[in-house]
Amino acid sequence: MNVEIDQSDARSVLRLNEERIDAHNAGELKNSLLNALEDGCRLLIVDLAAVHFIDSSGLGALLSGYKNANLRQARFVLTGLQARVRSMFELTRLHRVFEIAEHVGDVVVNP
Amino acid sequence: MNVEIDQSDARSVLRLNEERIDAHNAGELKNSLLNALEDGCRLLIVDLAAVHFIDSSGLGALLSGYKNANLRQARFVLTGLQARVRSMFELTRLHRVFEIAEHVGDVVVNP
Amino acid sequence: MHKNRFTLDLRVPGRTEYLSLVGSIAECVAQRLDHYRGDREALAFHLNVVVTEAVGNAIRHGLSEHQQSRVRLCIEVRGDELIIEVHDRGQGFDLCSLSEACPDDLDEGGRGLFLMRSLMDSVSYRRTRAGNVLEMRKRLR
Amino acid sequence: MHKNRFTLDLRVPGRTEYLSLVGSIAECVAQRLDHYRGDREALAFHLNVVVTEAVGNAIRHGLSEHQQSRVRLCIEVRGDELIIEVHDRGQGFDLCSLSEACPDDLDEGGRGLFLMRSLMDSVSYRRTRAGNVLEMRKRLR
Ligand SMILES: Nc1ncnc2c1ncn2[C@@H]1O[C@H](COP(=O)(O)OP(=O)(O)O)[C@@H](O)[C@H]1O
Ligand SMILES: Nc1ncnc2c1ncn2[C@@H]1O[C@H](COP(=O)(O)OP(=O)(O)O)[C@@H](O)[C@H]1O
Repeated sequence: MNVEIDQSDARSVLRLNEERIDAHNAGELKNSLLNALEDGCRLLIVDLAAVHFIDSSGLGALLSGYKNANLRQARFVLTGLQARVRSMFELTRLHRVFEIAEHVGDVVVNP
Repeated sequence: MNVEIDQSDARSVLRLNEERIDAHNAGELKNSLLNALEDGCRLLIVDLAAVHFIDSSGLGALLSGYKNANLRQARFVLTGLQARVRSMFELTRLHRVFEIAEHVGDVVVNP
Repeated sequence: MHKNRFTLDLRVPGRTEYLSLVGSIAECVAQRLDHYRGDREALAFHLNVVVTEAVGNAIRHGLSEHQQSRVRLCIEVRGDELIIEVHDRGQGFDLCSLSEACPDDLDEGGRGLFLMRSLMDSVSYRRTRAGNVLEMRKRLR
Repeated sequence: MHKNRFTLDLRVPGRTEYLSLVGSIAECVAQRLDHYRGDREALAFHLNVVVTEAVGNAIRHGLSEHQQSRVRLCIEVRGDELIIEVHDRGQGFDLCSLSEACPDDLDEGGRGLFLMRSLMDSVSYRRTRAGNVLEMRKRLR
């Protein structure tokens, strides 16, 4: 799994450089998210701008990150959803669960 | 087979509106070419600008048109070859057989 | 592509690295349904999703240790009906006992069949002597 | 996609309307060879060509009237070798008796095998009891 992490005091941005998230790499995504949260960040932004396709196991991996962030009282935000990816959140109603912003720059750090 | 014919006194232009020419539609292409030549045109320009892919049976259909044009002392010119299509002519050395021009407009009508 | 008939019968190893390939093959099929009047891009995406989910399940839940671990995928168009079959050789399961509702917001799993049911007109699962078959149908309008 | 192993086993009806589908499936395979260092676009195009030619021949020359008229295509990667097989059930032919040279300029046919030989490292054709197999190999560098 090709991820890029950009950490600062205020937030970590995890950029997913994969066109496709499915059962083949969802486990790795889950681990990457947990690692990023274990580093103690308060706000984790997961940027999906490169992702064209996500299946239910990819959504499950993101949910696992979201729940882990909640436990640690960290904020978990998704950005850069392409139309097909967004429609997967809508079909499964997970767009109501996640905090979703258009661009990384749109996420206000201390709201 | 989706072809568009634009006829004038000086020349006929047969525009092939198919992305792909293979054994499935090569027979139809051959017939379209023969029909155009039977209409008595002196110069037939076959514009391949829409074609992404051509196989050996497509090349064979064009050769059949070329030979038929020769018999009738008509000129037969190909235009609009995309890179992949051009490479098929080069692999089979047919670029030396056909008269090939870049655009329809490049074909000088009475050379 | 011929108006009313189409069949494709595909076998790939039962490993998740093949999911992207079977998904894109399903997209190829949709792109070639010349006579489909609806949104072909959307259909292609939806077939990618349901095939990925169904083949993913066959790999995760449906592989038997005794058999060569291959998954068989058939895609067929009959008249205006599209039929997708995914064959597995595992223990099988009872589709009717699964709720048709969307799983709870925080459940990590269980959205595969929900998606297949949402995007296709019908989903069924049957056990046969030769193995199990998940069948999904969709009317192409 | 896994570095050194890949297999796909596909059966489609023996009708020319399937050529574009098998060609684009071959392109999909090439696009997914993550470890190929060469020009993947060119490889995809060349696989589209050779698969179209080989399956086209199996349809034109290799269908038997007695058998269900399906064509089987296998694509396999073993180590750094790509192997494509096209199975037919027809009379077969003697590949060795065909000239390897490019056909005469004005011949309308006979360029299929020339293209397969030009774009792949080796092409062979064997008759087995279960039918005939055209095999093409290419080293992936
Ligand atoms: N091919 C199959 N063989 C056996 N069990 C299956 C199969 N497909 C699905 N199931 C069962 O149905 C359940 C729900 O499947 P699904 O909605 O795709 O969610 P998930 O796979 O994420 O659990 C699975 O957890 C599994 O128990
Ligand atoms: N699968 C096959 N079964 C029987 N004969 C074949 C097969 N493939 C090729 N041939 C024979 O080899 C010849 C050369 O094939 P090819 O170079 O592809 O050109 P074409 O198909 O245009 O004649 C064919 O004309 C045919 O006689």
